[in-house]
Amino acid sequence: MNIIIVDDDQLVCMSLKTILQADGEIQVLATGGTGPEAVELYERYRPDILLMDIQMGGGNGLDAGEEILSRHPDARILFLTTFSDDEYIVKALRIGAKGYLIKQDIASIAPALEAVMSGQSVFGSEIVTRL
Amino acid sequence: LHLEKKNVELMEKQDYEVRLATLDERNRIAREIHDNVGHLLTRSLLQVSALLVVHKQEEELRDQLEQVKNTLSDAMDSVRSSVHDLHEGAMDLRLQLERLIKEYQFCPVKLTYKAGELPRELKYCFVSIVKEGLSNIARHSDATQAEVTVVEHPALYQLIIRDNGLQKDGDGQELLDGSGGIGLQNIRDRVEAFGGIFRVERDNGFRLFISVPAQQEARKEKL
Amino acid sequence: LHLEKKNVELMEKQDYEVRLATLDERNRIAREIHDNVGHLLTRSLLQVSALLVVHKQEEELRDQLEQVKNTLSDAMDSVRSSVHDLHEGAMDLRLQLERLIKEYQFCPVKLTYKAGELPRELKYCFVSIVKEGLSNIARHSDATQAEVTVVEHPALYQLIIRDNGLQKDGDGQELLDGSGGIGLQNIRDRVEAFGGIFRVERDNGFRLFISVPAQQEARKEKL
Ligand SMILES: Nc1ncnc2c1ncn2[C@@H]1O[C@H](COP(=O)(O)OP(=O)(O)OP(=O)(O)O)[C@@H](O)[C@H]1O
Ligand SMILES: Nc1ncnc2c1ncn2[C@@H]1O[C@H](COP(=O)(O)OP(=O)(O)OP(=O)(O)O)[C@@H](O)[C@H]1O
Ligand SMILES: [K+]
Ligand SMILES: [Mg+2]
Ligand SMILES: [Mg+2]
Ligand SMILES: [Mg+2]
Repeated sequence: MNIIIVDDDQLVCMSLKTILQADGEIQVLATGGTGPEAVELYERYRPDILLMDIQMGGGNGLDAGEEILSRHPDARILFLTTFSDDEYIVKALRIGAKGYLIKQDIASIAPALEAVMSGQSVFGSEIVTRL
Repeated sequence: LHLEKKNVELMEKQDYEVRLATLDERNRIAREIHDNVGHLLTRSLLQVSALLVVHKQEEELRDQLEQVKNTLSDAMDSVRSSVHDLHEGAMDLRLQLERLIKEYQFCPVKLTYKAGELPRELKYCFVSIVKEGLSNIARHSDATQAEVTVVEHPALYQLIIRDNGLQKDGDGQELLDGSGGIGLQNIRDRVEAFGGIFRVERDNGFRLFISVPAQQEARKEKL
Repeated sequence: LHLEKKNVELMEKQDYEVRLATLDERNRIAREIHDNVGHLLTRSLLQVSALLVVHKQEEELRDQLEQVKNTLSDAMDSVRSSVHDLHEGAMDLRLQLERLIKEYQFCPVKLTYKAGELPRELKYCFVSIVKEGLSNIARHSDATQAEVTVVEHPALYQLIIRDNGLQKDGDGQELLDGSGGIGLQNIRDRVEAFGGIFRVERDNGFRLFISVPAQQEARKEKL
């Protein structure tokens, strides 16, 4: 599965990349640090899934997510957040994202990506079948 | 006499301002810790996890990294729970109601608050209900005076919102057939989710009676 | 006269109490965070430092551990600065004014803020004055627009509050004979305590001009 990671913290991007590529199932095509970069990288690589930080300096991830979804309604976007009480989570779901992940719950990231590939949604550590 | 009254007012205001300042400060710090420390802890957790992946064959190093990771997870839990506590304490029902009333400009509202600390969920519920109640008064009545009462009884909490106005619009039918809107229906739903009772009365003004059993409410808290 | 003096005292006390409450709350949280999160952060820092010593020959691992350590140091700094640093800056005047204006519902208020950091005492003084000014506009005028301006000049600070309304009550006499209330008198007393000047103008709306010499104010700070 091919993914792109966008987070304004470079160290978070690199760490996630190392962790996710470990088992050989997942290929990280590129990483970026801003919303506009996310849009650009999505157009260039058309990944299976875009993993994107919600809160980024210089424009949050929601605007980028909305733009991508307006051009590619079936884009699979999963948001990353530090805490489950992030006030933007509800908005993230409303714009048509496949869900969100708590960055700290590292073990749940790979299964979540699998679930999203098979058409399900992910709310934190919960995997939900979309109606 | 005027000045004497002024003094009393000033003192009440002082009380209010002091509590407000305390809560603001608490919220400010909570937000800062939450955002900044939370972010850095998350980053370090990911860094250590990445190291774990790379060095998964080196048993000793791996064990030590696991330990660091556990410490960081605990720190993260600690951030979450202290921030949570801060938020929890930050919701002072009486203060929130005082603020709503102070900012309400349609008519004077008298607040009677005779309750200790309410469960968190219920506090948020009561605040929403009061908001809707006051907004209804401004929109639908010509009241010159309103009253909000919160009372704690041994086995239940009560919230009453009343005004002394006449209905400006409609003929009351909209209350029976639900054509009025969803404000009151929302109140009913919320109250019933707490196993409580909601009643509307019209007679020299509009009255909303809400009572929520303390027991039921505790059950809800566990969810 | 006695009561009037008492009012001024009360107001000064209020400012003081508010600051005290803020500091108390900050200290309480500081202690809590320090004891909980700080402890865990310190432990993880020690764990990583120990790993660094053991693996000092392995360049790549060492670099990565250094990075983790830097993140943890930053987190520790962040905890510390959230709770300490702010002794002076705690009160952000512009922010406070923005909030007052946001919560003000009577009419739109334009804020012009062209000043750096004001001395602490003066910030509290300006906030109180703006509160009274806005409350007067809501009570005594039919203004549709108001403006609050804070400007720092080389030797003085200026605060101007103006509106575009007509006076709803009274005929202006109450301003001359002081029968109106004590709001404006309180402003005058506060401003004069800073060696400043307070002037009221009425002409297409009501205007309050306050200027406080930077010098004088500094003298006051030392008390
Ligand atoms: N304080 C009040 N005085 C007089 N009539 C009221 C009062 N509160 C509500 N009503 C009547 O009850 C009706 C239902 O109120 P409800 O809050 O459910 O709907 P609404 O306010 O009309 O619309 P919304 O969905 O925006 O709340 C109102 O339309 C109004 O006719
Ligand atoms: N923005 C304004 N527009 C028109 N008139 C005003 C305005 N502000 C004050 N006044 C007039 O000046 C008088 C004095 O104001 P002051 O704040 O001292 O007293 P007050 O508001 O009447 O009572 P309080 O003691 O509660 O402040 C008011 O009574 C009012 O007549
Ligand atoms: K705040
Ligand atoms: Mg971010
Ligand atoms: Mg309504
Ligand atoms: Mg006044």
